[in-house]
Amino acid sequence: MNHLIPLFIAVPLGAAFFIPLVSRHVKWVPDVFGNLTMFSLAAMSFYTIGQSEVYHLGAWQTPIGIDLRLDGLSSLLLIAINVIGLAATLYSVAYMRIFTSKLRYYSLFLIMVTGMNGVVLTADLFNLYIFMEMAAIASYALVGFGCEHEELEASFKYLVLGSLATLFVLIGVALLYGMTGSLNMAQVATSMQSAAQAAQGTMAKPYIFALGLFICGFALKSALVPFHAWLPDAYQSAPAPISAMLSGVLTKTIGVYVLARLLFNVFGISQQLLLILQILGALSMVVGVLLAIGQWDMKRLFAYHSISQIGYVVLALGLGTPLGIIGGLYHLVNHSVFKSLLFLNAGAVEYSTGTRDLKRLGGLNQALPITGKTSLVASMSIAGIPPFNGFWSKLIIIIACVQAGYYWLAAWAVFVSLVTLASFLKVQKYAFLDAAKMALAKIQHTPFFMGLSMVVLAILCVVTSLAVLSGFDAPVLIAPAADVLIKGLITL
Amino acid sequence: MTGMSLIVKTVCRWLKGFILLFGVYIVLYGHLTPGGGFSGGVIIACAFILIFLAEGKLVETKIFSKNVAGELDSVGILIFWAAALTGLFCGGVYFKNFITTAAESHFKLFSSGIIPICNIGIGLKVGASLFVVFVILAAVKIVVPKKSDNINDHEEDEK
Amino acid sequence: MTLEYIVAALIILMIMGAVTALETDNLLSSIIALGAVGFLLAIAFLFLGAPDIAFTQIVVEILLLIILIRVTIHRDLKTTTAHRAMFGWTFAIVLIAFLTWFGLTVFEEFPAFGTAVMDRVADSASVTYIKEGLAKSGAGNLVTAVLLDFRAFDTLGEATVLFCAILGALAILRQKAHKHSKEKDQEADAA
Amino acid sequence: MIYSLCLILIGIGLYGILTKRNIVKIIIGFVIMEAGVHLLLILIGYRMQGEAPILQPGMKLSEFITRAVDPLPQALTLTSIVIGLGVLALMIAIAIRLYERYKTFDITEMRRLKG
Repeated sequence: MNHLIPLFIAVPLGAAFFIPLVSRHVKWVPDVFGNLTMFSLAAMSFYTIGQSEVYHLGAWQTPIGIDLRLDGLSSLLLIAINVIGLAATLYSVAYMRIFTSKLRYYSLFLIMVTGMNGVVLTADLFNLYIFMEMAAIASYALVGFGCEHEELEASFKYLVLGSLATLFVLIGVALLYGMTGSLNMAQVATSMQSAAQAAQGTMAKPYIFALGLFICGFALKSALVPFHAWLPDAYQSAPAPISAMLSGVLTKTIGVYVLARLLFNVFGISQQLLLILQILGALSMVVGVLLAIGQWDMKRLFAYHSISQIGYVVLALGLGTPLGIIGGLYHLVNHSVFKSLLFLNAGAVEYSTGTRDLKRLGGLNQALPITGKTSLVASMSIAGIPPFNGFWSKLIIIIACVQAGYYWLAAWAVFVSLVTLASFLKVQKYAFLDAAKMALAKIQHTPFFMGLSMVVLAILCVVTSLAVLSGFDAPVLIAPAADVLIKGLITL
Repeated sequence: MTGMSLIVKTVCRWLKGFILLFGVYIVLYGHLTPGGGFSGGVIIACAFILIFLAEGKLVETKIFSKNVAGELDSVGILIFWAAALTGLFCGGVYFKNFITTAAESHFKLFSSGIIPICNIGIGLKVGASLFVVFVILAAVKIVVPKKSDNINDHEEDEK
Repeated sequence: MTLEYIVAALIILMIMGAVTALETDNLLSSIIALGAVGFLLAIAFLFLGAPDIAFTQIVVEILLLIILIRVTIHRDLKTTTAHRAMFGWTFAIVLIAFLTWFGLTVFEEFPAFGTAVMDRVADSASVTYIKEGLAKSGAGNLVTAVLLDFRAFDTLGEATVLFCAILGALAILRQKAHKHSKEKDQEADAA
Repeated sequence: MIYSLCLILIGIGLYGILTKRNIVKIIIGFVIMEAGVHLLLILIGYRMQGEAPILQPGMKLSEFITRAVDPLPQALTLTSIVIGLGVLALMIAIAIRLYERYKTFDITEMRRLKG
């Protein structure tokens, strides 16, 4: 057995429990421990490439105990989570100096990472619920970490809607257990399929109800459009590295990933489900981007763009074709890189100038060269300018739309992409290019660690664009991940 | 906060030992009778909360301060975590129950492998952490703070 | 058969308690009504052969009531019974009506009450737990055996969630969140 | 019938969460909804004339096997109760802090965030 798999959960948990115990007496522990843990996790995640295995916890056989399942899709998500997490912790070393209680910050951060790793690895429905709740609770507390009016209000809103989503999921899990007598994803999938065959292809109503609850719950978690109310507030109020984590990986892991896993691998995809995904995706794309245009707060603007970009991912997955799935997963990875970079940039701007209001900023290119250049890279990526990763994934999605015969969806995607470009031209113009509105002397320099993590992510923006050169034939990362979804139902 | 009347204090003085003992019994015999680490831990926390409510804040914080409770919280969960990890090293699989049980020792206190150890860890953790929750949520009176210097008792670290 | 009626009566009482808890003006009364719901739930658990859960439910309910009463007792007890904005209100009613209507039809196709998983699925995990739980884990209480041996991973997650929630509550309630106010920072820079 | 009553309990909790203005009432709504979900889980695990899944010394295993209720949903419920308690603790913490800031429990009066 591959003992690396449970370590993805055990290592960050141990660090999270250890940090509050020690760091009352030793002040440097949280920074060093947090970064070391995330670094080792990021290194470990690269060892999972190309492996696929089922790990039986406690050496119990499949229906008795809990299984962890590592396959291409989990491997892709693990790398995204832990690399972005490493960038966020590096950034926090400097950024979190403005807050007190660093030990609780790092402890909660590591528990959030644990929750996401667990969601990605588990093959058990109830275990999935627990890890989802773990990641979510840590993120509620982290959103409210600043304890000001806005933070608390956003945190409460997020907490209420998020807990509602998890309760929906729990009801769904209970119904599935009552019908199939198992919690293992593969067993549930098998017995659902045999039940459907016995009933000439129609699904029994409890399955449909559970499916509806799952879609509602995970759409709430991934903030697709009718369910997006919590997202802008939460992203705007959270500390910058947390906004980066939330937008970069959390909504994708406990929202989009789980939705894709359940729909493709457990329930089995059908035309109606694909249509639901397409509608949710198309709506999110356009509503998010239109709401983003009028915003003047940098983080809030980026938050609305997150809704729009997740719409791209869901739309691409909803096409159901192999090319669409590849495009969707590629865009998911790209988006987590450039969107977390954008949020880190916004945090750096706020750290240095004390404001995020675009009307009050200007001319930051001279004062903050690193932030200016990296944000240019990120803006070009998200707007889809050729050499960067965002262009390639959007291109693949549009080609997939055309290939599948949905011409108007392709046109829709191009339109949204143009509006995104306009919106990011606005950000660049007002924040970085215009004449300076504030005295240069008042602007603080970017600390080393913040600059470092932004440069790393900017380099990743370029590196991920090289994946397109392989033509997605090479059995690394994206092709095996897409295979998992294309193959459909999982078996024992 | 000076606490409640003499009658309440006397009754609590008598009761607290029994409640605590009951909680410990529930934790230790979790694998044989109803209950377990969690419910036993809550009972232990309730015993301390009872003292807290009856005697007032001053007495309580001397016996069992919030910092100590916070550390016990971490220690309890680390016991559970370590039991899981020991399974990886001794039994070869994460969460392996590496202490085997002979059939004749069933229904005894020291049976069923790592389950009592985990129960103790969870009991410790839950007892300590729920006490902390009570202290921070309920005992802190925030009666519209004017200068917010009357509520600094829920911040203990980071000067 | 009689048990079904007893449990149904308990649930109806719980529904009445729940409505009272939500619709009373006085917060203290509504919290007490909530306590009634919790204790009735514990009684229902006892009837349904779940003493472990009943036990935990009672203990948790006591703790929750103490905390809720202490939290609300000195604060605005009179509350507005008015609802939120019209849109949210109608949306909520439509959603709940749809969920309940669909949910009621769902249970027509659901296995009847009292036919457990073990009787329907021969190779389900529960069959193994009941047959070999004692031999495999050594614990007489099979719920504990499932919690701490067969599915101990869940329990580690659960303990972590509690740990995390308490850490979060401590973080939310800390007195001073920012090291310096922003104005001070800027003054220091200017100086 | 019994499942439907359980579902109505969940519906009442949902109604409280979605329509009430007072934060404490929202919290109460959560407790009620969780109670409904836990009851649903336990109901799913019940079997007729069932008894608790706890073996005592001197019990006949063959008889126990035919009568014990399903232990798995009970374990799930226990886990879920603890998680619910954690969420509630966090929720009450935020509620206290919000009260401290706004001097009210009414969420319609908390309007710093727009849009």
